[in-house]
Amino acid sequence: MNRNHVNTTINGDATQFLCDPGASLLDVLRDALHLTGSKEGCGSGDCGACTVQLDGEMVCSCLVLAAEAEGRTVATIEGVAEGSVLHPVQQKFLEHAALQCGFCTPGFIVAAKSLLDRNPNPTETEVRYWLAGNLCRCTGYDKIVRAVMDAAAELRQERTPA
Amino acid sequence: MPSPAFHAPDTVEGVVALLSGDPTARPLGGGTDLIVQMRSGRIAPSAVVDIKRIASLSGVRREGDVFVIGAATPCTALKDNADLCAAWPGVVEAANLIGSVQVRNRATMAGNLCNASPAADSVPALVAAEAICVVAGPAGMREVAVQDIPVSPGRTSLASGEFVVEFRLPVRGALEGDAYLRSIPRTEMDIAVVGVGANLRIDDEGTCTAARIALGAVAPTVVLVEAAGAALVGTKLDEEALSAMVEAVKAACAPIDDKRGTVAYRKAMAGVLAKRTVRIAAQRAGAKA
Amino acid sequence: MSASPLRIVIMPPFDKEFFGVERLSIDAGNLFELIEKLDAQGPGFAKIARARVHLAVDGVLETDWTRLLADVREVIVLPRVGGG
Amino acid sequence: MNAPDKIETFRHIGTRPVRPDGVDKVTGKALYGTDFKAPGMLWGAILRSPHPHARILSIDTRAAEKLAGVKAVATGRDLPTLESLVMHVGEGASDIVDVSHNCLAFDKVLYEGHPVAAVAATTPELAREAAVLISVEYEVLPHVLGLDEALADDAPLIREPARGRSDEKPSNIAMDVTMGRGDVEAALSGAAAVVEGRYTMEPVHQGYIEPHACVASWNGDGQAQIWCSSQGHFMVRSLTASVLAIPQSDIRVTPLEIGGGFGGKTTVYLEPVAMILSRKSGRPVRLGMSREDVFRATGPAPGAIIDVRLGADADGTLVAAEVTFKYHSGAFAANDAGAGVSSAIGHYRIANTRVSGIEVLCNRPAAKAYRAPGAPQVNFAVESAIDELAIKLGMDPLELRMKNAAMPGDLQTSGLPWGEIGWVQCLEAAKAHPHLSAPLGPNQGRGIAGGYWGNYGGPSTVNLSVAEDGTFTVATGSPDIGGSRASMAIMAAEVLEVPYEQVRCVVADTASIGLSFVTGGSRTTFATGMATVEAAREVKRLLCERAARTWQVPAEDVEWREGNAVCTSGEKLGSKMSAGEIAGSSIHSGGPITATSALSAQGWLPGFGFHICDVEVDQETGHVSIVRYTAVQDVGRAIHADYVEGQIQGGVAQGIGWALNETYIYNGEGKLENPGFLDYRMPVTSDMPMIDTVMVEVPNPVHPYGVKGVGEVPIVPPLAAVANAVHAATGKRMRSLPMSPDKVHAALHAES
Repeated sequence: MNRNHVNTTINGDATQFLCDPGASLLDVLRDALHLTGSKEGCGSGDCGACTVQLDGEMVCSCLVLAAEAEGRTVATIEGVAEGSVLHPVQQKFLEHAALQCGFCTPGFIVAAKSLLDRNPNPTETEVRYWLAGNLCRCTGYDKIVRAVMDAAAELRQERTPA
Repeated sequence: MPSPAFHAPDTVEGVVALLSGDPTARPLGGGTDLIVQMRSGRIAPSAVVDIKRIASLSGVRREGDVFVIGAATPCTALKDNADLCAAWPGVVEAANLIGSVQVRNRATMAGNLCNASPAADSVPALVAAEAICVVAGPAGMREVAVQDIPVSPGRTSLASGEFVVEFRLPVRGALEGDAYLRSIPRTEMDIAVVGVGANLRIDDEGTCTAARIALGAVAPTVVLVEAAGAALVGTKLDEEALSAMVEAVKAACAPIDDKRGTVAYRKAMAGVLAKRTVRIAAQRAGAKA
Repeated sequence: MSASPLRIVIMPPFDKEFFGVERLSIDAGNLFELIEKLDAQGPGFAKIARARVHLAVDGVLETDWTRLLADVREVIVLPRVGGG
Repeated sequence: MNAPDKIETFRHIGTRPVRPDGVDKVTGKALYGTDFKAPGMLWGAILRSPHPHARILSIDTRAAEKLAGVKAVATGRDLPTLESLVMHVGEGASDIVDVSHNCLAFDKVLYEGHPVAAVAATTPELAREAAVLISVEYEVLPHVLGLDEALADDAPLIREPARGRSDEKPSNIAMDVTMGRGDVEAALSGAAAVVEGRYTMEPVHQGYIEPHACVASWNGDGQAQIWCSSQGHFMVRSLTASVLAIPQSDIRVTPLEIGGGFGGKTTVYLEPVAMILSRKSGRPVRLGMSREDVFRATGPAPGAIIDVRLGADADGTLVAAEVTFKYHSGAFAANDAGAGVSSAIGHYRIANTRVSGIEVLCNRPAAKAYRAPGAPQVNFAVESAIDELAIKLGMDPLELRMKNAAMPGDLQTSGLPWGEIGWVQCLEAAKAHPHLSAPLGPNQGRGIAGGYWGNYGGPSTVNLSVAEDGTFTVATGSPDIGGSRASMAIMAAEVLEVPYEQVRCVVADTASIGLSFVTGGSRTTFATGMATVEAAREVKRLLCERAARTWQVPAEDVEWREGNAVCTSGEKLGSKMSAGEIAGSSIHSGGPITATSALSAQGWLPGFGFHICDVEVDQETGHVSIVRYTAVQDVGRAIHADYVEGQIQGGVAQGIGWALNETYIYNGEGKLENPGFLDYRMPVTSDMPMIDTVMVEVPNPVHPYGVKGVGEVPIVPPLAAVANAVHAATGKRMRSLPMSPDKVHAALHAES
């Protein structure tokens, strides 16, 4: 079987893998690299549970061919915390109980972080539309939106010199 | 289900060579339609040719009086070009209604066009805008009007070995405006039940001097409704003109009943949205309300 | 044993499915014995009782079938409801 | 354990600490059903029927078996022939023969997507390729999807006549439940106002984001392990063992984190098949579903046709109610009719009632529990009709509900009296809420609706052990779907009077804890919580007893205070020993300190909710936006307030989705047209407003902390609350769900 050899950077680490040319980035992350934090809820880009950043932009990793990752940088949920120190979005998800089953949570956190990376002061409407590609069936989104707004507030405070 | 070969050439010629040598090979832009279709087994290309490694195919640039939009430019990147957003807000907004932010960070207007779905969001806006696309193929480059690319659901007029490399839109003057609206059941994440693109020019007096109205999801392909535009030209875009335009729009609808909408609803929405879209385009062109 | 026979109220669908009547009078020391005696009158009832039946003793659901029935007046046999 | 520990003064109950499994879940470390891999594991794939109804004439697996890398192929012939046995281990009773035939079709396929054969191979690609090589010869049979069509005289029969009905004409009626009292016809004919209507909807899906998946490993000695996510790993053990006719103790099921269930993960689809493939190959085998498989082949909630008649006196006293409904049962007998009957009109005091429901077999996937299964459908009809009746009577719809609201002691539809229910308190809280009097904008309307769900108790086992340093581990057998580990830790810490962090809770596998019923029926915080409290009390007693023996004082002279054993009289008065000091020397005081509570919890009470919904309707397009939503609910007592609110908000969102856009769409060939999240339109973030929650606390006197069960109630009222709001905004009564833009538009523009 024809396999592609791919050199890429995942969560800051130079990574090589062999993949079937038709394999998705999500397949490789989960099955070859054992980074199972990115979830497959649909395989068609409709649920956002597999959200990762590709060269800094959030994408559904189920809709990226693994071979496309050659020479690019991939950031997954596993790289969001710095060591044991949680990112403010992660911390606020915990404090606001913005998860119930937690299956959609990694996708939401990567998506929310992507928003706050570029817009540290989003309105509730902006948060809701930005996260519209991430399905959650447990929470009704209320606590998720609150957690993201609160994380934004905290990030703004962190970034403001005292 | 053999796996496709994966290629990522760095020249347009390289893409053409791969596509012409293999009729089932598919160009890969954002992949948001292609990969879904491959996974579902609906298509089984023997090769996938990634066009994103060709530098000239990504991004928006000015060439004289023309905006050139590379075929591999993701929809969200259109928003980064302030001049394009000011000149063609309808096109940029239409492209940024497709799927989610995740999807739009990958999806391209070229892919949206060549997937040849009658419900593609960016296509009515591009057709209304009279956008041209540049097609590369074994015989070199040619220019094609966007509305001439789709021929039926899932089929395009592109010949073997051809692919879209860029879109061209004129730089705009004042007194011109465009808009796109669609009807979906939810607020996001749906395929258009109906989409309407409008593009207008008015004169100093507020009289409409040119108008193009294009409809999505009401026929096998996106349709340009010339009678609808004609109903507006020479008017001050008053209620009477809008009503005549709506009648022309409804007359041009030949939708089907499917899981996403009924014939009756699609016709009704085409009229409602056409009126709303024209009002936004007119406002953008500077017409007094 | 209770002083007088228990009044047994059979709710649908079990009335038609097993007994052909809505009310019975039966002597039983506890609910297990009651089920056994009901099975004698409606063969097959015992087999489905654990999965499909709730028993209410004087108006209160009782899942402990060792519960003694002295001084009890009425047992209602009703369908067990599932949840999500 | 009858009286609450203390009245209203709690150390932990009602607080909002971070859940113990939280960090794993926000960092991607948590292992869900789809994440587990065993060494040497094979990948399975399932071949599913393309037909909604067909007889299997032959299955030729030779080509698949010949493919290099294929290690096992299975068909329905590989499952043992079983005697009919009705079991109640998931949610509602199911016949083990049906469970088996749903895992792998035997002689007939009964719905599009019905599994026919399965393969295991060294890669997922090979497994899928091999599945396609299996050739099945079908004799296509006429199919039936609709309720009325399935009840027609000439309808194709989905299965042989149901058991116990041999004297009746064969039909597709799988279950028939009727309750009520009084003379409905006489009361209706004497009523001052009568409303009647027919309400309809197609099935909807639970929509959990995690597709089903499992890994099974079955050794030659008969012992097996299964790793999977489910709402109950004991349910998985019991059903899998029964389907395979093997001893339960030979299967050890390890629960993985579960990515949502809502009732849909209360049965087995994959596990027995993975077991067969594992036995044949000698390797662990993983089976998983695609999203399309989930929609096509796992339990939707039934669609319905519901007829309602309500009658009232001129003063608004309800005098009669008749509700008659039909629910889709799907390919096998389902259980929603019983709950539908008991959930329809019991929240009102009505002298004359007749509630009757049937389950109808048809060529759809077998209906499965979905959050308050059977209740939202009938509630939609009844609460819409109540709204209509209020208008007819010229009464405020809240006043009409208050006037007739059932109170403790009033009779339920079953004839049993209600216990300590908090329905009236919900109505009063709603009446006092500012939402009810807030001004509305143009094209906006406000709807209200109330509803209830019975909840459940049942078997739970909890083991509470003390580590040498005096910290505590609670092990339960209840999968944690929405934060129950935190709730158990809160309750144990409350009893033990120690910091929350000093108690950690885990979900133990089937070999490590005793039998526990599924996480469903809103039972876990109630029943497993009761076992946790009982175990904690026993551990507390043991700690005191060890201290007493250490001090050589009578046991009754030692009390547990603030996390310490304290001597309360005699020579040693005032002596203290912490849990750590006692446990640290436990090896010299009689051995490790641990307590197990195994109980079948009784005394559960239903929950009631009352919802207020504001919508804005685009009169030109028919789009309905939810602009404000308030949910009031009697929660008994909130143990972890955040997760109680979260349950209410999540249930409301699912109800709104059901009301507005979610629906199964089948084509004329009996194939599902929308088996994906693109066209099965669940609410997305931008569809929703914030959901205000009001927790009313009318404690359950039987539970040590007053718990009633929360999770299911909130999906019951939204359907009617939204419909009543749409009526208020437009004057149109929407009796068919979903209220999608095209249907609302059609109602608004019926003339054109």
